[in-house]
Amino acid sequence: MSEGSGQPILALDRVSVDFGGLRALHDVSFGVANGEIVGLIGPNGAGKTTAFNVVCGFVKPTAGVVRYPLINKSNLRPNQLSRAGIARTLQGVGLFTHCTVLENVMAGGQTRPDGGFLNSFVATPRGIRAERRLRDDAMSTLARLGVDNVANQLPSAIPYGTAKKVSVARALMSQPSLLMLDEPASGLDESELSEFAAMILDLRSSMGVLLVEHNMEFVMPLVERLVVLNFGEVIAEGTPTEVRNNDAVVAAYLGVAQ
Amino acid sequence: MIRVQGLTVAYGAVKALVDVSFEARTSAITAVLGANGAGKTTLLRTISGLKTPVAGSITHDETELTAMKTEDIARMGIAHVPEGRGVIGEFTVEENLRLGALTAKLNAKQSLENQYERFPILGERRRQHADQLSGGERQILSMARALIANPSVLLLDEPSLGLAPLITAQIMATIKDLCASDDLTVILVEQNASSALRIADHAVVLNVGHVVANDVASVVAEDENLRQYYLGMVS
Amino acid sequence: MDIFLTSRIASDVLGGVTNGVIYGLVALSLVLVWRSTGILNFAQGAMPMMATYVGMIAFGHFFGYWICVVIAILVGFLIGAGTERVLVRPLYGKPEINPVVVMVGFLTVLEAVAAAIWSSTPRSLTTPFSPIDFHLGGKPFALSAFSLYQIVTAIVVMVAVAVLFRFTNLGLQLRASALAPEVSRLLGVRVNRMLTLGWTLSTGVGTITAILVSSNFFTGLTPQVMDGIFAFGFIAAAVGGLDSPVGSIVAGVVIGIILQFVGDYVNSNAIILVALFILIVSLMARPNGVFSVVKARRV
Amino acid sequence: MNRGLSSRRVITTVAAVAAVALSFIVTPSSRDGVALAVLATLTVIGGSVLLSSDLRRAHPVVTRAATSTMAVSVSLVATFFFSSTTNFNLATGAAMAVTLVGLSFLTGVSGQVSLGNGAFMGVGAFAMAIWSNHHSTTPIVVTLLISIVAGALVGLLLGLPATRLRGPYLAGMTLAFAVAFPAILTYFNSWTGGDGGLQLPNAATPPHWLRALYVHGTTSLTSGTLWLTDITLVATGVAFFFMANLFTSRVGRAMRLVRDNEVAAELVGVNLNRARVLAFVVSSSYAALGGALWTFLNNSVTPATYSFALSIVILSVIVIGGIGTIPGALIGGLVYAYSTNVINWITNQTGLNPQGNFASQLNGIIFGGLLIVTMMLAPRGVAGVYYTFRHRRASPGGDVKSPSEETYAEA
Amino acid sequence: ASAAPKTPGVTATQITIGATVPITGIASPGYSDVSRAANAVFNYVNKKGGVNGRKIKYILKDDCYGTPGFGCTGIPNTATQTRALLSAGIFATVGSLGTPTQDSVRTLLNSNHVPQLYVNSGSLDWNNPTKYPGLFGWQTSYNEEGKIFAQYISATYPTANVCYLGQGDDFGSDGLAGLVAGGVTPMDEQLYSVGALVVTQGASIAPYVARFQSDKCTVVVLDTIPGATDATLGAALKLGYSPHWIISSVGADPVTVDQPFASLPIPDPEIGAVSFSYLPASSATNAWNAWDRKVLLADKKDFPNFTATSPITGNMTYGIGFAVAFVEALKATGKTVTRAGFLKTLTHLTLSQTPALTPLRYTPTNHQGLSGGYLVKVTSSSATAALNGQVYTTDSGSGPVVKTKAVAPSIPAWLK
Ligand SMILES: Nc1ncnc2c1ncn2[C@@H]1O[C@H](COP(=O)(O)OP(=O)(O)OP(=O)(O)O)[C@@H](O)[C@H]1O
Ligand SMILES: Nc1ncnc2c1ncn2[C@@H]1O[C@H](COP(=O)(O)OP(=O)(O)OP(=O)(O)O)[C@@H](O)[C@H]1O
Ligand SMILES: [Mg+2]
Ligand SMILES: [Mg+2]
Repeated sequence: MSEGSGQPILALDRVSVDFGGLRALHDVSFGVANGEIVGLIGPNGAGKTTAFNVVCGFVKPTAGVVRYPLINKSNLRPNQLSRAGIARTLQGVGLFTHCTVLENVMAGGQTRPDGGFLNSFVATPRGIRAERRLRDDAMSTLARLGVDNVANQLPSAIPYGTAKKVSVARALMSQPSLLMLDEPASGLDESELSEFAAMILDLRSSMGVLLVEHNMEFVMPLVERLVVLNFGEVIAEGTPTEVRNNDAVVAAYLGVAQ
Repeated sequence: MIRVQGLTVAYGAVKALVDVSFEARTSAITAVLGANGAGKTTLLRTISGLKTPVAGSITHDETELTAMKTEDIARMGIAHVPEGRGVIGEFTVEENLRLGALTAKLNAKQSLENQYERFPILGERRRQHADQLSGGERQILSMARALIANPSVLLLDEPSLGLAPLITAQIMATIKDLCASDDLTVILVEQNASSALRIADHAVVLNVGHVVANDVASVVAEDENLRQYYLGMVS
Repeated sequence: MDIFLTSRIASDVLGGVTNGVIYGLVALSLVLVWRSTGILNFAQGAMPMMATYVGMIAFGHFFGYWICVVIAILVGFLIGAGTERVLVRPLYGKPEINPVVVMVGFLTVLEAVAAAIWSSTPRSLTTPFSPIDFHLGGKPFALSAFSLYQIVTAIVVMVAVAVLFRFTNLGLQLRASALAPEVSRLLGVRVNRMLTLGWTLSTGVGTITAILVSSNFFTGLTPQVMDGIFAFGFIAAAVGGLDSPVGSIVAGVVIGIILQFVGDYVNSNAIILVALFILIVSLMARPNGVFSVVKARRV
Repeated sequence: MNRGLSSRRVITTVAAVAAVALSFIVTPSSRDGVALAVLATLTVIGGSVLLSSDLRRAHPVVTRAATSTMAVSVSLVATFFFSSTTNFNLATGAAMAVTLVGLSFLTGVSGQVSLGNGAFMGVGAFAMAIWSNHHSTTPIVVTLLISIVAGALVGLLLGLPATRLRGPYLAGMTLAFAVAFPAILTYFNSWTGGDGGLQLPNAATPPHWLRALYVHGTTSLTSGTLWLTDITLVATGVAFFFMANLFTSRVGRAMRLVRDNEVAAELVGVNLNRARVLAFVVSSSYAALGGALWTFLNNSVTPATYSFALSIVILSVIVIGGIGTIPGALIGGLVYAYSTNVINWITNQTGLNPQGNFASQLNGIIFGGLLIVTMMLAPRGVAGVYYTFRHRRASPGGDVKSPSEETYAEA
Repeated sequence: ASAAPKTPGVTATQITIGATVPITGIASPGYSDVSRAANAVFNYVNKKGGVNGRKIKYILKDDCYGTPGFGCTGIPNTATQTRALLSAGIFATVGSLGTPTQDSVRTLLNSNHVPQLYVNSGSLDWNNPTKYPGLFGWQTSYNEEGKIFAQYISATYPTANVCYLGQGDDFGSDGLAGLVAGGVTPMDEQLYSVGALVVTQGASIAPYVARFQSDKCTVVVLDTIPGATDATLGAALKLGYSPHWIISSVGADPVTVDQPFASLPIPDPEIGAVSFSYLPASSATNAWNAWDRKVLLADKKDFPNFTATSPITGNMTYGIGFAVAFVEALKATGKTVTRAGFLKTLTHLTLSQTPALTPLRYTPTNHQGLSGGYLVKVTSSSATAALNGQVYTTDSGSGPVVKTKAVAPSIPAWLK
C-alpha cells in the first residue's frame, strides 16, 4: 500500500479549545501523512490528550477545524472516525472486558457493510456471510500479530503486553490509514517496549502513526517527526534531533537530564 | 520501618506472592521491581490491608498490620498512592486534598497551602473537578494527597506513569528529600527499572511472586543477569 | 393583601408549596442514599412506611404523638442501617440492575408484610396541628397549621442535610465512600460506617416524610402510602439532580406548584402526565439534573 | 468431547426429570401433567440433539430456525391434547415470554434498566384494541404488526431521552412512565375507554383460512379458542427466532460493546445514541407484541392491568428466569403463567387460612423474597445457573468463554 | 338410562357453580367477604338437604380483581381462572366480581353457553339479552341510583346549585346519565381518573372540590369509590366547605370512609350525607338480619371469628342476597335442571323473597336485576339509617322514578 505513502490523512488547522476559562489548545496546527510516525509530546497538562480528543471528536474545537482529507470532511463525531480511516487505541488497554479477545477484534469491524439491523434481525444470507467473513478476518489479524492463541480468552486473563497487541489488532480491523496511540508505552517493560516499537515500525508501511508518549527512550528512536506542545501551544516541531536540541523544549519538558 | 516476612498472597488458586520477605528501612527508598504481573501491586495492596495474605506477616515498627483494617492502617500514617491514580473524579482538587488531610488532624488550610506551593499546577486547578484533569495532573494530585497527611510510610505504585520527564525528576527529588529529612519510609514500585534504581537505596526484585533479588540498589543495577532476565532491561 | 392571600393564585402557590416540600423531602432522602452509596433506592418509600407503622401505630397505643415520632425515626434509623448491612452490602460494585432488583424485591416484601400485619385498611394518625385551612376575613387561604408544620420541617431537614454535605468533613467522607470506597479506605475513611450512616440518615429523613404524608387525611397510612409520592419524589430528585440536596427540595417545590396550577386550571387527571413531561424535558435539557455541575471528560 | 457429551446427557436427564416434576405440581389435571411432561422432555432432548456443538458452530442460524420450528410444532401438537386451561396458561405465559425476551435484550444485553415494560405492553394491548374497534375487519397478523409499530413509536419517544440518561436516571424515567401510564390512558378516555378499558368488537372466531384447520365439535371449548393459543405460540416462536438472531449478531454485539466501554465502542464506529434507542425500540416492540397477544387472548383490556405493578412483575420474572439470556425469558414466562397455581399450592400445603391477611399477602412476600434471593445468589437466574453448570463441566480450564457468548442459546 | 342431554355441572345429587373473585391482592379486603357469605348460604342450604335434592358446590377462583401483582396475572388472570372454572364443568358462574373483569369474559362464557349470573357490579353492561342471553346483573344499576338521587334532589333542594363528581368509567358516566335523566343537570360535572387518584394519594381530587366551592354548589353528588370519597371530604374539610353530600352506595360505607378521619378531633365529615341502599340496613330489625347471622354463625370455616355480636357488613349482606336469589331460582326451576330451563325460570319469575327491598324482576328483555332501593343517611361514623323508609323503583332508561311499597322481605319457609 506504499502508493498511498505521503498522502495527508489528518490536518489540524489553527485549532483552539477552551474549557470554561481555561485555554487547553491555542492555534494548534499540524498534520500527519500516510507512512510517517509522528510523536506528540509536552509537559503534563499541555493539551496532548485534548488534541487527540479533538481529532476523535470527543471535544469540539472552540475555533479552527480538524480536516480528514481522505473523506474530505471536517470535525467528525467519534463514531464516524473509523470510516475516515482513523483508528485510536485508548490509554491502558481499553478492551471490552466482558467480550473474548476474538469478539474484541471483531468489534473493530463493526462498521463493515451488511451488518445492519435487518441483516442481523432476519439473519439474511448476506448478513450471515458478512459475519463469517468478519470472524475469519479477526482470526487472521490476531495471527498476524502473533496472538491468535488467546482468541477465546477474556482480556482479564491475558498478559498486559498481549492485551496491548490485541488492542492494536482491533484497531487494524477497520483497515485504518492512521493509527493513534495514547501513551502506548506505559505499563510495558523494556523488552516488551522494543517488541512494541518493532510492531509499529512494521505497520508504518501501510499507515501513518500518531502517538502521545512521555517515555523518551521509546519515542525518540521511533518517530520521524515530533510536535511539542506547552500550555496548549506548539512550541516546536521537527525531527527528534532538532527537538532534543531546542532550548525551549528542554526547559519546559525534557529537563537537563536528557 | 516495614518488615515483610514469609508473605504469601493468592487470588483464588493463583498465588500472586510466594514467601516474600524483605525490609524497608526508615529514611530510605526501597524499590520493588519486576515485570508485568510480578506481584508488585499485590504487595503494596497487602501492606495497606486491601488484600488479606494467606500466610506471613507485615509489621510496621513492631505493629502487626496483616490483621488490621485498611482504614486503621492508613490512620497509622501509611499512605498509599495506588496504581492508576485513584483520585476521586467527582471531587474538586481541593476536596481530594482535604480528604487526604482528614485523618491527620492537621491545620487543613496550612497543609493545603503547602501542597499548592509544592505543586503549583494544583493550586491553579483547585476548584476544578479531578475528572477534568489531564492524566499527569491526576498523578500529581494523587501524590500530593498522600503527602499532605505527613505520612511516615509512603507506598508508591508506579508514580512516574504518565508524567513528563521533567516533573518525574522533580517528584523523585521531592521524595528523596522527604525521605532524608522527615524519617519517611518509602516503598517505590516501578515498571521502569532504570529510573527507579537511580534514586533507590535498596531494591527488591520480584518474579512471578518470588523474590529473586533483595539487595542494595546499586548492586542490583549492576547485575547483568537480573537486568536481562527479570528487569527486561535492554543492555 | 387579604384579597391576594385568598385569591386562587395565592392558594395554588401555597397548596403547591405544601405538596412540593413533601416531594422535595422524598427526593432528599433519595439523594442522601445516592450520594452516600451510589444506589437509587426503590424501597425508599416502603422502608419509612414500615417505620411509621411501627412507631405510630404499634407504639401509638402507649405514647403521645411526639414520643411516637421519635420512636418512628429511631426505627427508621434501624431499618436503614439494617438494610444497608444485610441487603445492600453485597451489592456494591455489582451491575446497576442488581441493586434495582433487590430493592424492588424488598419494596414488595415490605408492603406485603405491612399489609399482612396491619391489613390494607387505612390508618389514621393523630396530629398535633389542625389540617383545616386558616381563614382570613371569612375566606380560607391554602395554609393550615399542619401545612406550616410540614413546610418548616422540610426546611429544617434540608438545611441540616445541606450543611452536612457542604461544610462538614463527615459529609466529605460520606460522599467519598460512595464514589470511591477503596481510595477512601486508603485515606483512612471508615467506609463501612459511612455507608451505613448514609442509609440510616436517609431512612430517618424518609420516616419524617412518611409521617407527614400519612397524617394527610385524604388517605391515612396504608402499606402503599408512599408509592405515588415516591414517583413524584423521584421526579423531583432527577430534575434537581441526584447529587444536589438543595436542588431536590427546590425542584420538589417548583414541581409541586406547577402541578397545583395544572390541577386547578387544566385538569387534575393531567397532573401525572405533566409531571412526566417535566421530567422528560428537564432530563433532555440537563441529563444530570438542573442543579448538577459536574461534566466529566470521558477520555 | 466425550466429556462434553456425557455432561449434556446428564443435564438433559436432569432437566427432563425436573420438567416432569414441575408439570405435575403446576398443572391442574394429571392428563395435562403427562402431556406437558412429554412436551418438555421432547423439547429438551430434541433441543440438545439439534444443539450439537458442531452443527451449532457451523450453521448457527439454521440450527436456530430448526429449534424454533421444532419447539413451536411440538407445542402446537400438544395444544390439541391439553385442556383449555393449560392452553390458556401456556398462551398467557408465551405472550409474557415475548415481553420478557425484549427486556432481557434491553437490560441484559444493552445494559439499560427499564421499569416501564409493563406500560409498553399496555401500549401494544391498547393499540390492538383501539385499532380493532375502528377497523374490525383487519386481519389479525396486520393488527399485531400495527401494535408492534405503536410500541416501537412509543419506545422511540422514550428512548430518545434515554440516549442522554444513565443508570438511575433512566430507570427512574421508565418508572415514572410506568406509574403514569394508567393515568395517561384514562386521560385520553375517548380513545381508551377510560378506567373501564375496551372490549374487542367481535367474538373470538378464527379467520376463515384458519377455521378449516380446526375440527369443530370436539368439545365446544377447544374448537372455539384453541386457535388463539396456537397463533400466540407461533407468534412467540417467530419472535424468539428473530431475537436469538439479534443476540448473536453484530447489532447485539454493538449493544454489549456500548455497555462494556462507551468510549471504545464509539471508536470502533458504534453510534451510542442509535444503539441505545434501538435497544429501547426493540424491547418496547416486543413488549407491545406481548400486550397485543394478551388483548387478543382475552378480548379486552383495562388500564389497571398495565399498572406499575405489572412492570415490576415483568422485571421480577425475567430476573428469576435469567436476565440477558433467551431461555431465561421462556422460564420467566412459565413462572409467570403458573405463579397463581404455585401460590395456591403453597397456601394449601401450608394450611394457611386462604382468606386470611397473611395468605392474601403471601404472593408478595414470596416473590419479593425470591427476587432478593435470586439477585444475591444467582444474579443470572435459573438460566444463569444452568450456564454456569454447563460451563464448568464443559471447559476444564484454559478455554474460557465469555459470559456473553454463553447466552447465545437458541429459542 | 335416559336420552336427556346432560347439563354441565348438574348431577342427580349436586350442582356445581363457580365465580372469579378477589381472594388475594389489593381488592381482597372487604370484597372477599362477599363470596364467603354467599358460600355460607350454600353451606346452610346443603345442610338442609340442598335444593331439590342437589347440594350446591361453589368453586371460587382468585383473579386478584384483575390487578396484576405477584401471583396475580391481571386481567388475563380473570380469563385464566374463568377457563379453569369451565374445565371444572360448572353449570354457571354466580356472583363473579368487577366490571372490567367480567366484561373481559362475557364473550368466552357466552360462546360456551355458560350463564353468567348476578355479576357483582352496577354497570349496565350486564343488561344485553340479545347479545348475551345468559348474562345477568343483580344490584341496582348506577344509572338507576342516579335517577333516584335526582328525584330526591329535586324534591328536597329544588333551587340548589348541584355539582357532580364521578369516576372516569361507566360508574361515573352511567351515574351522571341517571342524574340527568332524573331531571337534575349539574352545573359542574367532573370525572376523576382512578390512575391519577392512586398516584397522587387523593390530591388529584382537591381541585374539583375547590371548583365546586367557588361555584357555590350546595349539593354535591359523588359517584366515587371509598378512597375518592375520603379525598373529597378531606379536601372540603380543609377548605371549610360543607355542602349537602349525596354519595353512591359504592363509596359511602361509613366504617370505610371514616378510617382516615378516625383520629382527628372532629366528627366524621360524612355524617349527615345521604346515600342509597337496596339491602336492609344492618341496624334495622328485619327478619333477614337475624337469618343472616344464623347462617354466618353456622359457617365456621368461612367465618371462624364471627360471633353473635360481630357486625354484619354490607359486603356480607350483598353476598347473602344474591346467593339466596340463586337458590330460590334454582328451587323454582324444579327437579330437572337445564340451562335453558333455569334461564326461563329466571326471566319469567319475580323473586320477592330475597333480602333485597325491591323484587328481583328479570324479563326476557331486562337482565338488570334489582331496580330500586331507598335513601339512607349516615348517622354516625359506623352506621346508616333509612332516611324516610320510602322505596323507589325505576329502570335504566327513561322510565319514571316510582314510589313503591317496600317488600316486607320474608324468608321462604324451606330456608328458615
Ligand atoms: N473537560 C475539561 N474541563 C476543564 N479543563 C480541562 C478539561 N479537559 C482538560 N482540561 C485541562 O486542559 C489541560 C490540557 O489537558 P490534556 O489532558 O490535554 O493534557 P495532556 O497534555 O494530555 O497532559 P498529560 O500528559 O498530563 O496527560 C489540562 O490542564 C486539563 O486540566
Ligand atoms: N483481582 C485479581 N484477580 C485475580 N488475579 C489477579 C488480580 N489482581 C492481580 N492478579 C494476578 O496477580 C498477579 C500479580 O499481579 P500484580 O498486579 O500484583 O502485578 P504487578 O507486578 O503490579 O504488575 P503490573 O506491572 O502490570 O502492575 C498477576 O498474575 C495478576 O494476573
Ligand atoms: Mg494526557
Ligand atoms: Mg501493578
